[in-house]
Amino acid sequence: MATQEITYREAAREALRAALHNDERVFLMGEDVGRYGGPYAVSLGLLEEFGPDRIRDTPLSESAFVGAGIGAALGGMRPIVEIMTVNFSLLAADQIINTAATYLHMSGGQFNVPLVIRMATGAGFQLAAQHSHSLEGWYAHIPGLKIVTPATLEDVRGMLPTALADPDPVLIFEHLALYNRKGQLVEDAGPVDIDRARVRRQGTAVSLITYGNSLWKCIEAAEQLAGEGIDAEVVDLRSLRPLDDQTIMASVRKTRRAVIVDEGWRSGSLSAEIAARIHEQAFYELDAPVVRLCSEEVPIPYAKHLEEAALPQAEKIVRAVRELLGT
Amino acid sequence: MATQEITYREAAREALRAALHNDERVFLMGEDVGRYGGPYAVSLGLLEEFGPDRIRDTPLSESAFVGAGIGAALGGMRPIVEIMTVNFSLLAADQIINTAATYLHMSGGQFNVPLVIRMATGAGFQLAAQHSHSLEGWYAHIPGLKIVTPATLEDVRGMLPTALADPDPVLIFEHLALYNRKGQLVEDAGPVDIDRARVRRQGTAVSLITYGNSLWKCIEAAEQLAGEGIDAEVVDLRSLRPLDDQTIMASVRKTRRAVIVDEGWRSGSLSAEIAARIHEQAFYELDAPVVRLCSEEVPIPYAKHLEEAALPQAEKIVRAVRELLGT
Amino acid sequence: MTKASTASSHRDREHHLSLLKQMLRVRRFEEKCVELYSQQKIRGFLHLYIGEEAVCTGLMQAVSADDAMVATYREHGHALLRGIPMNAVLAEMYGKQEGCSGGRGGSMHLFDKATHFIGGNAIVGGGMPVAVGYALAAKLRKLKAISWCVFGEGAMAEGEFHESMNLAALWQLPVVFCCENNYYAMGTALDRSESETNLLKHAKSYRINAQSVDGMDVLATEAASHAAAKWVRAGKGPYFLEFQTYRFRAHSMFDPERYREKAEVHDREQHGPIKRYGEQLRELGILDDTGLNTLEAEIAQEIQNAVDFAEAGQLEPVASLSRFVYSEGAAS
Amino acid sequence: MTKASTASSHRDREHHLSLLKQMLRVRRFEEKCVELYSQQKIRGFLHLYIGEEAVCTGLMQAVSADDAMVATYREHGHALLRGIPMNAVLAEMYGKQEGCSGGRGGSMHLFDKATHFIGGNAIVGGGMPVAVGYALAAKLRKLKAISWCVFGEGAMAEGEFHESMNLAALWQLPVVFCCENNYYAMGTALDRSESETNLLKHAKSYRINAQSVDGMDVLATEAASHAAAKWVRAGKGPYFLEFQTYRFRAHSMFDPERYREKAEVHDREQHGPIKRYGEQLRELGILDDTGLNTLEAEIAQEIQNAVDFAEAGQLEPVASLSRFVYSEGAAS
Ligand SMILES: Cc1ncc(C[n+]2csc(CCOP(=O)(O)OP(=O)(O)O)c2C)c(N)n1
Ligand SMILES: Cc1ncc(C[n+]2csc(CCOP(=O)(O)OP(=O)(O)O)c2C)c(N)n1
Ligand SMILES: [Mg+2]
Ligand SMILES: [Mg+2]
Repeated sequence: MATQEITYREAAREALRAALHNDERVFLMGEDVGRYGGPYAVSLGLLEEFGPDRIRDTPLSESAFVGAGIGAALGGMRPIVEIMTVNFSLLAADQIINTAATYLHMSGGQFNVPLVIRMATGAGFQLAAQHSHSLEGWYAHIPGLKIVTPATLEDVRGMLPTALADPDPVLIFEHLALYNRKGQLVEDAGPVDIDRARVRRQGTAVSLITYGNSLWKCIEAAEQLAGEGIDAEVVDLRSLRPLDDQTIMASVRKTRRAVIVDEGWRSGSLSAEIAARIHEQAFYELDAPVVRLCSEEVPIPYAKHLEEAALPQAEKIVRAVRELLGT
Repeated sequence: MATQEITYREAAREALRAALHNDERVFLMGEDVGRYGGPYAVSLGLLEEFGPDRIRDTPLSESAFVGAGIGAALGGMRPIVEIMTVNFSLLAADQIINTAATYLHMSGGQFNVPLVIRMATGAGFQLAAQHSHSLEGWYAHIPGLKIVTPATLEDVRGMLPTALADPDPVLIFEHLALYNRKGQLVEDAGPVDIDRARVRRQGTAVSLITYGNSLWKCIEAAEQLAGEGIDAEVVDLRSLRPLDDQTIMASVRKTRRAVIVDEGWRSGSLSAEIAARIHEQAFYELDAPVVRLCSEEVPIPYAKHLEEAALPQAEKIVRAVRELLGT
Repeated sequence: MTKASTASSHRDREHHLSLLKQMLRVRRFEEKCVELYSQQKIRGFLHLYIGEEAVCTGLMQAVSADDAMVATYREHGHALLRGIPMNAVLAEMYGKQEGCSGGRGGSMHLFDKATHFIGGNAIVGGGMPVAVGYALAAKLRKLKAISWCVFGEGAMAEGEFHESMNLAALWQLPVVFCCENNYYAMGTALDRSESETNLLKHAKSYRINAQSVDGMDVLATEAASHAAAKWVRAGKGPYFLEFQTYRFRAHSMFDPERYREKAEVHDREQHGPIKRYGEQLRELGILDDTGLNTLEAEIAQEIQNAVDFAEAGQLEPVASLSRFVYSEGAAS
Repeated sequence: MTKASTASSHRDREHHLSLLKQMLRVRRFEEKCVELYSQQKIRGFLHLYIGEEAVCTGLMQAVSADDAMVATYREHGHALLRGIPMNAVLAEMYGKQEGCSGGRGGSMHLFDKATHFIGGNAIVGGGMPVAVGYALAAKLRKLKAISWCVFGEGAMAEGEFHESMNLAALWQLPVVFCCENNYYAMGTALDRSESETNLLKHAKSYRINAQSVDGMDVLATEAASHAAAKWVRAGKGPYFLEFQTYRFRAHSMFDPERYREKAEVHDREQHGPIKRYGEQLRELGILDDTGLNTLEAEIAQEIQNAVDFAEAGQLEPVASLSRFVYSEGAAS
């Protein structure tokens, strides 16, 4: 099939454009998605193409426009709400957790909320403590929500239509560092599932379990390890809620060792849940306790060298694997 | 020492009263803490005793009055902010996480935030999905915060003064089901530490690791198990951030088996973090993988039988222990 | 007080009696709820609307079939008058699966898809953005539906009120914001909650058309609701209604009411909406003892049926606890 | 435009020149920042205040030593004029430990305990409740301090604005709310952000005294700030100032400015605060080329020193990464 070179940003935009074309109930709403062209230029050009009703700039009022997304979903639309970054989603936490995640249940199955919320996440750009959260794993604690983290072009293109077809609220987290990432994507790329993990690199010595931008750090680490004769498998979780236990356990059963790489702060991060599940489901097949590599437990600092030190990096992953294997 | 029979509610009130007496910088602020007498009658009578400047009713505006607590702390006061329940704290999540937890760091150590936030938490009263969250473990993910969960009279009396003496933000979670709990408390009960776990019942067969209202369910279960000849140790975490690894590991090394009981939803709950840590720090000393007993992953339903089924209960703990021990 | 029409055509008489009956129905239902609560048939939080019935009764006269309503935890009246069968409402409060929310919601979370009754929201202010969004959908879909957004005056201090009013006004959405001003938010009196107690000024600061109504006068609430609906259906943007009312009972079953004088409550009860309207209809010769007894008997029967229904209802099997977290049939 | 005093006593002349110098100092500093940003010496988000200098300059004339200031991510000017040494500000932007926030905060998080400069907040609206709380502390402690709360017009749509204004008014707290209305929030023009674009109406809906000022006229901003401070210090409650201004540069270094016409920006630049005030002072004979050159030279020297200082600054050892999560010495 013909492929094209494209960035993650462009693939995200293609996904939006296709969704807007295919279903007139779909509209995009958020801060500066229109005239500004999107804070990360994802929605650039869409206002001109689809007009202000469907590419809807909102005032700064995260709680109201997320809640309005819920209401519009209940009213028969298929809104895509963009929260500029996960950091600001805390202002809408009530609507997300107390409303979007509960209505189906509280109404005894009557009112499902077919809402998609996109947000940028992650650190790495010296944006300091209030602009560098990785809270996707934290949101994954909430029943009623689905949480996905596209790390590849294929996924950022294909997860949106699937999320839109889902009857329940889906939160899509796009890591800031991915937007400029280039690669090949088939020209008619379409929907992908949003509930299975994927093995991105086959290996036998250790399972690197990760998601989002850390996927690429893991792949970099795996390549470096390959040079040392260590054959690491890399599992991209893709969906943080639900977690795909099957794929995770299959990998761990094969390699008997796991390193979880998670940009969230270590304590109470998703890495803990995955580690706990591995121990629960594959305890006797492990050759060593599961290792977690997470962000340091510190609000992300501005200074470059400190920020780098605070985050998981390929080099640290390599070291962690070496240590685990005792090489 | 002389003791008195007293409820948890009264002990909490005594703590407030003493703090207000001892330090004129202390004041209590929140919805209906004054004229109404406190939503759970904890602050009953304090308005008459200390006046409206120090027992300050606020409008319904969680974000602003929590933020005002931060500002007042920076301005030299020692505010105690009461959020009626953890469910409403989501409206103040931005102030708690983006402000209270970051200022010390972002200012390079200049602006610490000596703020205490109290809130009721937990389920069990048929209050349904928007009034039954147990999010204390979820907040424990955030560096910069300290999270404590007094389960005993001694702790609800003694943690407040320690929290107030702490230079950094401390969140105190009081489980709804505890307020009517009666017991004996020494008459001059005073401060207790807020960073160590406590073994509430010695045992050798299994460690029940828990906090908050689940402590009493664990003790009930332990008593029942004792009748069956199973000697369970019960660890009350007391502080969810920081976690007291030392006490946890000491217990687990002794019993070689652990069941974590946590009213949070299982996925991504604090139980996962504790399980992960036990596996990291005591993997080779375990006789079996750690067991987690949490709330079912469902918004808490109204119907009594469903709510009961959704929460950890003594009976379930007993069963989990029996299963773990293969008895 | 608005005058009941003296030119009482048969239709007018019917309408007057119907208004009275609707108010009475809500009142008697809740009185029964108190009884059932003390018998522990109903649990959780129970927020009574007693004293405020003229508001939802008047309001509902202007609500059309396609309209949506987003209410609060004090929503028994709205649910009943919107058309959710009393059986289903009471069964819900019993936690039975025949309840309008399948027993999952309880008193604070009455829901009904058929009548677009979108809860029952126990987070103060939490329903406002949802109501705005529903109106946005209606506007985008070019439907005539109105989104009726009900809340108390205490909710107006929340940021979500501000953000929602601004969005609705900015986008000229078909929302009627219905503020049930009963002067207290739990124990917090209006003047301790709002620096500006003239609530219309808030609405106007968003350029939203606003009107204040005697919420104890059902004809006034009816007229104002029609006027608001007319405005909104004409595409002129949102509307704000302040209903000045009073709750005769405690905030919830747990409230010892330390924050107000008994005399104040007693005084307001003398001017209660049902009492007043009943007297008015008697003066007009529309109501007499026989008529009233008939209404009461019909209502008593309906309530008795509802109790029987709820009692006979089934508890959902525990095995299905995890239903309704995600939609059935969908990939989870 | 407010007239510069013609009765130019020596003190007046000094004051005028000082105002001009303060504005220039902020301007030249930020121009240098742009250069340093393109050299990648400064990273992260950088929000320039260029065009708005008359606001913080006028404002600062009314700020007393004990007052606190809570600013936004566009706060270089406020930080410098409040008295944080330029060295420390620039070193912060370099991420050096000599920075005013130890290199932890960067451009958006300038902090200074000595001058009660409480950030630098990168959450729009996030500083408002904090400023209110600081004022509450001042009031409870019976201090004369004012809490100066700075934010953009875009922030006014946030719920935190509403909640904060209400609290401040209800409790009559010593806050001056300083709205820097530059007519855009990133790419969102005021009339797409607020249904009521007359911002004073918002303030008044909380019963807060309010005034609108030409934010391009430093004498006007100064006078209005003094008036506000006087009001607040007299214990009359909060005050709201709207400074009508304009940002000449992009929102941040990443903004391609698609949402406004170049001509609009060009037009506003012709009436820039420094240009206008400089011309006025020349007309009055207070400023001439020599005088201006002296000011520029002094500023250039200060900036050069700051660059040298920042360049020479140290990176904090990585080993101390986990400092400042909890207070040192305290039990963690
Ligand atoms: C966000 C939030 N904060 C606090 C509460 C607790 N609470 C429930 S009802 C209520 C009072 C609300 O008053 P008002 O809006 O006037 O409505 P009313 O109860 O008088 O009808 C409060 C404080 C809540 N449910 N949600
Ligand atoms: C809560 C929140 N939402 C969104 C953003 C992203 N953002 C940063 S600045 C800004 C515009 C703010 O405009 P305004 O308040 O007018 O201040 P100005 O930048 O014009 O000085 C936005 C949307 C943010 N930082 N915080
Ligand atoms: Mg009320
Ligand atoms: Mg602006």
